Amino acid sequence: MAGNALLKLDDLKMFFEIRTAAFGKSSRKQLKAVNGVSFSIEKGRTFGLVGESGCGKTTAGRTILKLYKATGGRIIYGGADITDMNEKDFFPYRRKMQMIFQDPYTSLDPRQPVSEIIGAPLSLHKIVSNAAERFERVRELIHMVGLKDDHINRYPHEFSGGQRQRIGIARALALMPEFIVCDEPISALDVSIQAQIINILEEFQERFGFTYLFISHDLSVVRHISHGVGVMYLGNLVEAAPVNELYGNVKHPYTQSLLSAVPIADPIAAKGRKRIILEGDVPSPLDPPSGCPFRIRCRNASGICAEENPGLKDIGGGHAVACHNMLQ
Amino acid sequence: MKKNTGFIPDETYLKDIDAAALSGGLFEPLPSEEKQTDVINRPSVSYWENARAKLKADPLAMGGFMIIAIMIALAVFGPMMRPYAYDEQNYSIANQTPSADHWFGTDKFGRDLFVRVAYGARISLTVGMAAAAINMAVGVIYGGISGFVGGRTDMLMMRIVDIIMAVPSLLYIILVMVFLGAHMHSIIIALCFTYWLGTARIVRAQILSIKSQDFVLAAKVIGETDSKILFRHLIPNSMGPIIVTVTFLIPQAIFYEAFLSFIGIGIAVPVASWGTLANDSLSNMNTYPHLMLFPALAISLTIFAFNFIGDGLRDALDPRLKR
Amino acid sequence: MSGHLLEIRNLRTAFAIAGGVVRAVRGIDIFADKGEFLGVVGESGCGKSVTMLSVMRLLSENASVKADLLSFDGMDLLRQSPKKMRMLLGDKIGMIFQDPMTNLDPLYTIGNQIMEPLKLHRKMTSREARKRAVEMLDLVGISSPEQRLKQYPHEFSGGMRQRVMIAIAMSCNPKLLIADEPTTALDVTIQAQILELMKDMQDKFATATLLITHDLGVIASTCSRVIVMYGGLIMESGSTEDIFYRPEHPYTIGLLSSISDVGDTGRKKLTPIPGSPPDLMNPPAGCPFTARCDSAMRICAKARPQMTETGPGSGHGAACWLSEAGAATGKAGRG
Amino acid sequence: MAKYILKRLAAAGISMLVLVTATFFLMHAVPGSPFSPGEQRNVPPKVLENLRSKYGLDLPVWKQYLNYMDNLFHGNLGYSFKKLNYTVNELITSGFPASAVVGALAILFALAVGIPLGITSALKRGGWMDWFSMILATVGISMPIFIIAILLMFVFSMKLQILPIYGYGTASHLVIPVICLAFSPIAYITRLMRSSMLEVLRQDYIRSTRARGVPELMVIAKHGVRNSILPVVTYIGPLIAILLTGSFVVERLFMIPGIGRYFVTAVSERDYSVILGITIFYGAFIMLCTLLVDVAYAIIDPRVKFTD
Repeated sequence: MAGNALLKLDDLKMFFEIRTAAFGKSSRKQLKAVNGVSFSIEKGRTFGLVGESGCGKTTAGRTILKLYKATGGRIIYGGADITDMNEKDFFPYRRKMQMIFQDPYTSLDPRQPVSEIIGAPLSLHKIVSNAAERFERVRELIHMVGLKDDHINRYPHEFSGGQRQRIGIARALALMPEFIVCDEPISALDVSIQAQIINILEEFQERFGFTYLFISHDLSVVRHISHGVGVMYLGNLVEAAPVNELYGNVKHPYTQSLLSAVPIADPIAAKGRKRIILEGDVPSPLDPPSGCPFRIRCRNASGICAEENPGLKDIGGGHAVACHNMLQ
Repeated sequence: MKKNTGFIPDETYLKDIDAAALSGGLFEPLPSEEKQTDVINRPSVSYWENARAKLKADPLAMGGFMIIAIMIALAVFGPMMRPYAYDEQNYSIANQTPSADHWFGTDKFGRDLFVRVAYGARISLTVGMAAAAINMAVGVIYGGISGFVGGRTDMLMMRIVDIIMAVPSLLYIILVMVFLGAHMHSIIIALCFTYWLGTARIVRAQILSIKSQDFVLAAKVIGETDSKILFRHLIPNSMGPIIVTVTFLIPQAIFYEAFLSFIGIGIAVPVASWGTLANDSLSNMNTYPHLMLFPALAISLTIFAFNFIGDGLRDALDPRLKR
Repeated sequence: MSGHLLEIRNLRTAFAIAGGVVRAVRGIDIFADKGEFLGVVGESGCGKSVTMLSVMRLLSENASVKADLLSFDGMDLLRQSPKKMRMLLGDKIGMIFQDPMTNLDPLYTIGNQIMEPLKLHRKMTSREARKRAVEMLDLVGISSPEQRLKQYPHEFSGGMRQRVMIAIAMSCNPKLLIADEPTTALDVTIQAQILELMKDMQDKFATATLLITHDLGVIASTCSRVIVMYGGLIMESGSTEDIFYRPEHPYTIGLLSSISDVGDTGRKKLTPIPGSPPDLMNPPAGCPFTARCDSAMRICAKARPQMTETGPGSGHGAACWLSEAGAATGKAGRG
Repeated sequence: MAKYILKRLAAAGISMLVLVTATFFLMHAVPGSPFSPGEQRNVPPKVLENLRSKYGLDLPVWKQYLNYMDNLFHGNLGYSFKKLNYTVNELITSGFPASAVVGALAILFALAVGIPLGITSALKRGGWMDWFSMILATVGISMPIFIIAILLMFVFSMKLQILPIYGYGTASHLVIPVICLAFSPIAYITRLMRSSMLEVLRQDYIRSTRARGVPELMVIAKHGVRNSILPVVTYIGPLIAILLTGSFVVERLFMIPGIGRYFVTAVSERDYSVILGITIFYGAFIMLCTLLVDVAYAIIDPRVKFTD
């Protein structure tokens, strides 16, 4: 996975201070949303980050875009360390690094028409010099995502979920970035609409050479769209590999059970398949287990698992696993 | 399902087309121009246009606006319409019932009640609007800073609000009135002491909830600065609830003025306020109920009207827009 | 009346809302047999949940429900008094809903809520009901059930609450279990647990299960028969194999080719269905899928096709003018 | 639990300190001290001087403040400046019973009327009951209490003459004051209960409960009412403050020998020590009530847990 990495995370940590809002006593706790995550993404590639809710994948995406201030570790973008850059120095990077959000209903300002939502980044980064140019560019952009001229002056609430998500994509596209964090861009949409969005994303990658960090809980979609995949559990990256290696040669017991739990739309294959059903729930990230975060639900857990966090180790072929007793 | 049968007519549709029609090219492919998808037929409306339309369609709110317009007219032109001054005493015409000369009758000093009620409207509306305006300004700035800055500043600022709010605001108002004496401006100042607390809390809650929405993150991602986010996103989105809150502040202020004047620590005689007029009428209410009627009607109608406007605005400015 | 456990004929449900009428269900026929696992699949707003709520009379007052026949277990539901209808619910018909976080009353203990239908339908004493409640919690895999009975919903995780919901629904041993998107709000690993539990319950109690979902993957791994809905109508129905391997309706075909499969390798291009679903406030006159259909014909925009079986007694049918036209021209050709 | 209450008491202590300090200095900053020659023209200056030294008014303000705080900690609110033989404590103890009886009856009456009215109007939404209670609620919110009081007095005491005009002592004396005091709280509670009930009826667990075949009456009574009453419980705190406002009018108008009447008299007579004392008493009393209400809420709602 080395080579010309556009983005490189080195032991990224993002902890939140939580004041538990219990009646009476307020106690401070650290929520280790992202607890030492390292991976890199090559230019023009898609890295899929999967995991269940609360595993820290969204936080990781937001920390990369400096929406949160990283607690520790380094974020290297295009060779430059952007971790501690102030907002002013980071401004040129804003143009290169964009984001597509999960919820098409809250990610567009309800008081602004489409022309303003898509036009704002154009003016802000001085991509257009006057109003006419700006209008022309907005029109081009909404055509690119399959909307019509008639939609330019409408407000977000007049659109369906799929259409709104396309507006969100057009906003990210406006700056012609190099890198886009796609934070669960399809999970709020209906199945028939999901494919529309996936296709748009893929088409733009081919046309403009975009690099994606694709965050999702849907392992099928991630397999479809990604070149490399990382699996997160309780703030830790437990397994990372090129896509076919990960799906074809699973090493971590969590990835294995996650994969076997995905429902597949093929009745015969579904019946023939052996499912590994995990016991219990994900522990609270406020109170994670000692050692390996997965050990409580792991069938292979042994004494050492409670003592130390295995940490991600390269096992060759770009495949890295964090497990003391990895699968054979 | 008997209950609702007939209430909604059934949909009518063609299930079969008769065989003769089959030859008419019905099984030709449908050209893509005739496929209507992704088309929005409804006219485009912004939030504010939508709110205005909803408000116009609300008869109670419109009625409220009319009453307020009448009250404002009464306050501005009322005293000029009659040839009497509000404090002009004339014992020969004391305690008259309404007549052509004295539309609302006269009080025990022979002062014209219509003129006095009109003067009362001046005081009440001034107090209401001034107190609401000042408190909105203070509340929006305080709450806005607290919510926007967040962190320790927010905690400290809200602690202060909690401490003041733990005591009923009436106590503070009365204390300030005792300190400043019975004047109109002291009522406004007294109200300003504690009145903005509620507004500040609402504004803060609004800002916090909007701040957590994804479109604010999206604005950060494209590189908008904090002040730009505040003016382009946070303020426009929290305007609705702020307007509603302020609308409800006006009748409350009018109530407090009347209340303080009624218990004798608001506006001092001979200046006429609706509260003092009501208080004056008490002594011979049994014989001259009209002295009570007009000021009472004026206060109640005004507060009513503002409440109706507030309710209408709340519905019209509901952020949950219909899709 | 009919040999089916549940039979619905020509069900139409409409809602009066500000600004018009939403026709959520526009004339559908569904049946379910004893002990079968039936899936109803469709996207949001297709009318799949409204269908079941209509039959159970659980809709709000602005709904109008009409049908030619509604029967359950030999009873004509159209003629039942509200009281009789109520006595069926929770006893012979159990229901589970989508969001386990909001479907339990936060102010009462889990025990209280499990015992409620038992006391009501089975006339059990508190002691009997508690015993049964403990059994049920144990059955759905909740450890130390005696203590858990005394806890409140907020002390349970999402997956655990959905288990509790299943325990409540199954406590009176119903003949039909209706599960409305029971796993949509849950994580994949928890979803697998719940589906496993539902299959387990069906084996144990021989309950007919009607699973409403938008997820074809969930259908494939659980159901034996599937109904595909779109725009308030049934597009296609048949055995799970028929639907997944021999789909007839362009909508079903489109749906299947727009999903990516975890078993697929590499980037094969997905084929999305263009456009958006119809607005049921103003539903199209003909087939609701016309505007998004590649093979749409002029007639599709004008008249609604009827459900046509692929072969006599095949149990697999589609409501599409292509199928009807095929049948018609086929006949014409032969004649 | 104990820790929570202690914490709340500490917070209340801070609020009280602010109130006492603000009130004290405000009252001492008012031009013209109570025993200055300007105020008491017919009393010889020598006597005034004696009085001032008796009440400690000749000391510097900060010393007076410390003395006052010292007394306050011993539960002593000092002497009235106008009713010279009374202590503020005596005034409060003599006024409290009447105020408490009228106030408590008003709260009970408001809850007893407002809750059922809110429930029925939510259940029969759009029906005539809903219409009626919404009009009542708007009237109750819009009509100032003194107007309601005068109206009721005019109709029932003067015209119909079935109830006494004013006074305190028998049950019939209480009818109009209690109705007056409860009027606007009824309006608030009705509105609150209605909207909260409508909100609860939309919740998933209500549909779930119906889907279990639970009879509608039980759905409403067991699940609906208990959930929707929670906001009403939180309203009881502010309600007490609203009653305070009302009590000033009602006690004055109907000659009820309560604290409110003493307070209004003290305000108009500028009896600073009484104003100060009663303000402190009100503040402490209301904060105590709010605390009790919050504790009660936590007992009703299992989601709220005390951590200690």
